Amino acid sequence: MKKIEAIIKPFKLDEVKETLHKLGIQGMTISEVQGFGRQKGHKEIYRGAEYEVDFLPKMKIEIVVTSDMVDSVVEAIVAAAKTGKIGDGKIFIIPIEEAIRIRTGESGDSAI
Amino acid sequence: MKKIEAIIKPFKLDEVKETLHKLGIQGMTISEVQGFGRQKGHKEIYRGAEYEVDFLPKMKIEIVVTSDMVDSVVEAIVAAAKTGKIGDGKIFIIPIEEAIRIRTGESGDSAI
Amino acid sequence: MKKIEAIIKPFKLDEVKETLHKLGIQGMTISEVQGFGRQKGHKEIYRGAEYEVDFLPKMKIEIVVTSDMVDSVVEAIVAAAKTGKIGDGKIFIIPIEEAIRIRTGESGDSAI
Amino acid sequence: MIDTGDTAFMLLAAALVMLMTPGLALFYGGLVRTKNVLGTMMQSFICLGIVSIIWVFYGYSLAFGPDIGGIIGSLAFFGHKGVGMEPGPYSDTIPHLTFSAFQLMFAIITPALITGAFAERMKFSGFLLFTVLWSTFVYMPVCHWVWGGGWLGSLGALDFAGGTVIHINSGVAALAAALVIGKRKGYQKQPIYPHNLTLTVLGVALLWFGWFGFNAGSALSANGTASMAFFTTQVATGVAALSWILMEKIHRGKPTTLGAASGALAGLVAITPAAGFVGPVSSVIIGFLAGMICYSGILLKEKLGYDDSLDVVAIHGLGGFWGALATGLFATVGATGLFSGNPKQFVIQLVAVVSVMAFSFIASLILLKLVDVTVGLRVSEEEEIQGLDLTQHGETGYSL
Amino acid sequence: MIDTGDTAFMLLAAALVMLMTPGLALFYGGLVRTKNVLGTMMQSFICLGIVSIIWVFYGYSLAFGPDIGGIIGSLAFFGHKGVGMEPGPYSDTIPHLTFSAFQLMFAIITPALITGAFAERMKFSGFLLFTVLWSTFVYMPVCHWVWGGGWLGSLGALDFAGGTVIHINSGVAALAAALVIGKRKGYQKQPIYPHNLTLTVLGVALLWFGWFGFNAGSALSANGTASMAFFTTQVATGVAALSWILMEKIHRGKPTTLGAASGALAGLVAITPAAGFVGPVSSVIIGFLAGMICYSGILLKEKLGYDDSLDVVAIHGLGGFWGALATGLFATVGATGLFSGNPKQFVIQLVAVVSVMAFSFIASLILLKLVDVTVGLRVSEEEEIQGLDLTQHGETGYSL
Amino acid sequence: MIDTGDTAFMLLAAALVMLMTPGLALFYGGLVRTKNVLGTMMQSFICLGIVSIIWVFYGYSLAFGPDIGGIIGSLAFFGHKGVGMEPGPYSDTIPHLTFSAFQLMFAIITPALITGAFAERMKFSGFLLFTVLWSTFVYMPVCHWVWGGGWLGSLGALDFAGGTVIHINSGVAALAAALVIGKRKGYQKQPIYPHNLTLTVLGVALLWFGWFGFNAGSALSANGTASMAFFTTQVATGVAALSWILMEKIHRGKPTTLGAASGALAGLVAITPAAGFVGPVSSVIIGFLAGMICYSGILLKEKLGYDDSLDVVAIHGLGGFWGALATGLFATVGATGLFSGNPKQFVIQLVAVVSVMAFSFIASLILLKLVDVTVGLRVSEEEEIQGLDLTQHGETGYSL
Ligand SMILES: Nc1ncnc2c1ncn2[C@@H]1O[C@H](COP(=O)(O)OP(=O)(O)O)[C@@H](O)[C@H]1O
Ligand SMILES: Nc1ncnc2c1ncn2[C@@H]1O[C@H](COP(=O)(O)OP(=O)(O)O)[C@@H](O)[C@H]1O
Ligand SMILES: Nc1ncnc2c1ncn2[C@@H]1O[C@H](COP(=O)(O)OP(=O)(O)O)[C@@H](O)[C@H]1O
Repeated sequence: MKKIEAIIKPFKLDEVKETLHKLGIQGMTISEVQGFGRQKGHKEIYRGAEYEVDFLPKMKIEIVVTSDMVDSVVEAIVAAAKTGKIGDGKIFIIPIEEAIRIRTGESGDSAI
Repeated sequence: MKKIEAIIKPFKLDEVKETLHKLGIQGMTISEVQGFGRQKGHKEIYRGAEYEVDFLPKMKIEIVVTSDMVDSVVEAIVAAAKTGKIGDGKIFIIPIEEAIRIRTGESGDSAI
Repeated sequence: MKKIEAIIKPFKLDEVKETLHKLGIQGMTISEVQGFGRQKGHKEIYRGAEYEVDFLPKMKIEIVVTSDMVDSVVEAIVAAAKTGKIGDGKIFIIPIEEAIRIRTGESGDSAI
Repeated sequence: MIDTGDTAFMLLAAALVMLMTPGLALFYGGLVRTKNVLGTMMQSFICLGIVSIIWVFYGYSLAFGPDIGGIIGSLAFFGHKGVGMEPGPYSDTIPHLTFSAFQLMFAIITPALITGAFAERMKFSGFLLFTVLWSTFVYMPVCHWVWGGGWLGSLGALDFAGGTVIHINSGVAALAAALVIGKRKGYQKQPIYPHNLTLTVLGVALLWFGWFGFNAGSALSANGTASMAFFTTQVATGVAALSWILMEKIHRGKPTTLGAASGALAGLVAITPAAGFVGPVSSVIIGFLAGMICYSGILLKEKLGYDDSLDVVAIHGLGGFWGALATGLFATVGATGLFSGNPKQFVIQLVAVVSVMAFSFIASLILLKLVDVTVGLRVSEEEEIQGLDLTQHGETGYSL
Repeated sequence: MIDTGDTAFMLLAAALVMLMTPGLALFYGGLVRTKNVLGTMMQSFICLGIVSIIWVFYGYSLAFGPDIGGIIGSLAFFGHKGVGMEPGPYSDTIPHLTFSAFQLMFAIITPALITGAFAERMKFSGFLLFTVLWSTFVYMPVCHWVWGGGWLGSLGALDFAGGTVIHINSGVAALAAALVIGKRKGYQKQPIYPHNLTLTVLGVALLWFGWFGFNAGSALSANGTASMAFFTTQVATGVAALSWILMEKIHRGKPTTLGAASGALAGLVAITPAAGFVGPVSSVIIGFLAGMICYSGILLKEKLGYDDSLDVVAIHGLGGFWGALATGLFATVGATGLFSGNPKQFVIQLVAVVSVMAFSFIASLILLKLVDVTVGLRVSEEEEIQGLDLTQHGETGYSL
Repeated sequence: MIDTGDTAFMLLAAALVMLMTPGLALFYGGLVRTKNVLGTMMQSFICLGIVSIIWVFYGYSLAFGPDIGGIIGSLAFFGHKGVGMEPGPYSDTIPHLTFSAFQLMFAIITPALITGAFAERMKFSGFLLFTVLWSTFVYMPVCHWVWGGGWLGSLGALDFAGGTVIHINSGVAALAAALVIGKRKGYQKQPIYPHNLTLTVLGVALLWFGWFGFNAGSALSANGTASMAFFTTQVATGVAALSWILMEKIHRGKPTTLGAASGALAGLVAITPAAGFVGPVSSVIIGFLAGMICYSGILLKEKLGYDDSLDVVAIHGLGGFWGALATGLFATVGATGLFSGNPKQFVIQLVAVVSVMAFSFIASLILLKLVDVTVGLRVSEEEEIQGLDLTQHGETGYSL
């Protein structure tokens, strides 16, 4: 099992979710994060002063899948989340040693 | 060392925390996430229209423990977070290569 | 590649960010979390009653780096985030099997 | 003859009192958890609709129609027949409709006050039915007794702007409601926090502002009495905010913002029956004790263990009780109280207060039980966990 | 001679109407997504500046200056020359300046209402230009026609407080704007939620409160007519809130808080032209139907597929339309309508409504096109994704 | 004899001015960081309590009691003895108590204004003590000098509604406070953002609304002067909002919502001393320059490097300064200024302004030092990091 962590642009979330649904992905967990990277932030103005705000709102998607699904999930995310402009985000693959479904207590591939 | 990531129903947080305290767990980190899974979302109504909201608020608990503690922590979380209804959540076990305590700089098992 | 996850005190974020910039770190992802640990929470008062609030606001920084960078990044974070008082937080090192840049599809060290 | 000054005053006073109900919605809305903010605000807000329609048809007539045996008004004013642009029986200088509009606003906020007691667990349908019944069978009669020519008014009970009719009445109904509906899941086990105190401060500000219409407007004329009521309202409220945070400082070590807001509300409640009958220095004393008494009332609740979610009993019930008695003690303007050598007034105040408490408590209990066995009072446990906003209204307060 | 009662009434009424524009800013601000909250509030708020400056110089004069051929006022009052502390042509009991101040507040809120139609995608510069043009070339003439001595007033059209001048006028302009500017990115594909309904409830509360100044103040005197207008406003509004949530209950199974707020607004709009001309029971009917009609209007929009973001057309356009006709049906106070045997009034109402709709729609279309080809109406797609707050104003609403 | 129109007007004006203090609490509360929102709102809110109690006992008497040597009022009105339901020395048409209530609201908001200067770092206990002292030893005397029969009033200084007494006075005290308490941790190193601009816009809306009571009410009668003051207030405020965002557009490329709100406030401040003395066109000029001057004042602060957290000096100090001088330039209604050939008035204005500035600055410095060495002014560094809400009040603003 692997965990796929994708950092994407927030407005791409719906598209990514849909693509993953089509792939048969049944579960995922999402959270709001702030990203720093090559993409520049923006300026905010406050009573005559100007501030650089260097973080950008991003969405983090976490999906645990069986190892054989990894490639297709990554491809699907790339396809859906890509705008081609800087700041599209990253995908990281992390090993998972075990997964447990709380409701049933079952573990292993059938738990995800 | 392992990191235990548990996605649970928010109103179960207090119970889980208590159980873990009893186990002697000294630290953990919590964040609000949104889950998609088998559990259905809800409907929201907005001026005559109805929208499916497919995400659900969940709590993510992250606990780094020594390898020998993993089983008992997982059991404790399952026991406390279980309602038996769909959507109770998942637990994932992730390998941790090193842990450092910022305050002292110490590392390894004693840092957690 | 490794992921460095650091849990720090929120008001130290700016200093940590700056130190990492100096190290040449180009990207990172930040999120708001709540920490439980040795550091005590605070009391809140609500109409004559007093409640222990045991969680504390913390910042979680996630940085994926090539393996050779890990030590210097950890040192830099420790240096910048340390106040010497309880609750300064932790750093965890997690193995990353692959990284992909969504914009270009490239993977491996060059993707981060 | 219609006086433009009085009419201007009363129309604007009515507008100010109207604003109190949304003010209350904000005050209460800020105090509940995020998942219940809209459901809570809705319970106050929709009273603006429910009570208005009742009022046009039979409400005003029951409360202020020609008296029947000191108990209730007749239906002579059904549909506001005969209530028009000319002065009516309650004032010679303002249109009858202006008086009705002003009183309507009082009738709206009273059931809205009760909602604080059953916040975070009441079914919306049950709430609607309860409000219709309570308005009809509790508010209208009590209002008639005191102000509409009924027996308590005849007895000489003093209630300048509604300490008995509005605050004791709603406070006692709130106690009945808290007892019948039972505690919130997790009450006294997990902390249940206010989710947005900026709303609560804003709410109390609108209440304070509107209360000038409530109290000064109760003079029905832009005269010296109105000025006195205005002044004592401001002073008692400010002082009660201070005395509440003083109690907090002593008891818990820190003065809170919610304490200042709650104290202000306690002061507003306590000065209500007294406003036009007492002088500035008496209002300081009334306000000071109001903060202390209502704060203690909340501590008492914690001990007794019933779950009056937003402390309607301690603030409106106890505060109104103190205010009604204080009127019997301190009255010097246009009436005299115990301290000016008129102990009879104090006894009359006691009789009025106790009668209304007994009636309101029993009648409310009956109505609550009735609602419980018909449409039901309380949401299911699962709905309570999910919150009123989603389960009762299909909405969420914020998507920030 | 100046009457202090009337002057007090009108000054405070003007203050209340002023508060409606920030009230609208909050109402609209709560309904958009977080990224657009400030941009949306700003569009209402800044009307307080734009229209005030226009008004001082030529706006008041165009609307209320000496009539030229029933079409427009002359520039005799340019810079408020001759508009002073003495009574003017529109009332004998209040200073001319008070009348102007009161009317200014109406002129401010009307263009602000339109902004709901193009919310979340309009360029700030384009908005500014459009507002200057629309105020000058649409609002001022229509206002003159009805209230300033123009042809519609002479015809006998009844518009107590601005159903035609303000609501139909802005509603029709909103339709033009929604059509010209086009749909928001993602409209009807992704759900677009309100980000903070507590702001929206607060907003409607301030609107309701201010509307007492709007409607009762339109009597220009603290008299019986003002009292009637006040009373019918309260009743119609409350009833419309109820009828809207009844529709929701039937149609979607749940009554919503936004529905109660929207229904209240629909009621306020519909009673506006009728307020001082109808009695309490008629106001119940007007309000009840207002809730149903405006709710249906929103369903219609969904079908027709244009993107009137915050439903200005359904609420102000349709609501104003219904109110103007209802005035022709139900009028009994100081005028008679169809149901009191005066069918002519109904016909006049129709003529007035249709004329203003036609003029406002065509003129608005032309002005929108003009702005589009000059400074531009719509932000770029990227700016729309990022939101108005950052791209137009360099700000964010919240950093909680 | 009491006039109901005037009394209605003044009571409602007093209610409106009362609402300004919570309005200010919201305005300031939105501008600070989340962790300080309640502490900041509390500092304004509790002034409603502190100053009310001072006022009842000795405050009113010091400010408006029988004059002693042009410097201060006697204690003849201690406990509001003799201040009752009949007209008093300041007006023949309203009850003396109404005048006192109206003036009380001014006395409340003035120290609240200062809190913006030391926001986010002041100890609550220190704040309380400072407010009691400052009210007593700075506000009451200055108020007496100008309005209570003191030497500046006798000199002929014009201050229609408090440009000198309230705005210059608080602005200068704010400067002293910013200097004595020092900069916030991180000031000019890290950006310090407003946490919730919707509160700030709401706050300025309530301020604007309440300011009609403030300025028009200062006529003490619902007459032509009140109408003029109302009208010029609206116009100057709207225009100043525009001129501020124009400055922003030129200087930073984007007009901001906070800029519009700040500009409006600057306009309100600047027109305050002039409101009833100048005509509509003059108010355009006063407002336009107010926006520019106050905006520049903020830039100046950035340069000079003191940390007046919420710009009380630039907006109230400078804005009040400009308004007081502008009164000496533009006065034409009931008084004449430089531009109407009366240079003496301008000189008198200068004398008044400079005297109050000097007195207020020095007295405030002394009081601040006194508080610093007794209960302390500033929270510890750790408390500052954690925020005022938790450390001073044991609360958090939001749990969304
Ligand atoms: N080394 C990293 N570790 C963790 N997150 C990263 C890293 N680099 C980038 N990110 C995340 O990816 C987002 C996009 O990166 P950025 O460099 O702006 O553009 P791109 O992915 O197109 O190269 C960042 O905002 C940040 O959230
Ligand atoms: N494959 C997955 N990867 C990451 N998170 C998941 C995955 N599957 C489920 N989750 C998380 O677990 C939650 C519960 O899952 P769900 O399928 O609804 O019920 P259950 O755990 O009872 O089978 C989801 O809301 C989501 O947050
Ligand atoms: N075992 C753990 N797993 C995950 N997070 C932890 C763990 N222990 C501590 N933390 C995080 O680190 C923070 C600081 O820990 P704490 O014990 O308070 O102080 P210190 O790091 O100085 O020993 C906690 O608030 C929590 O967020």
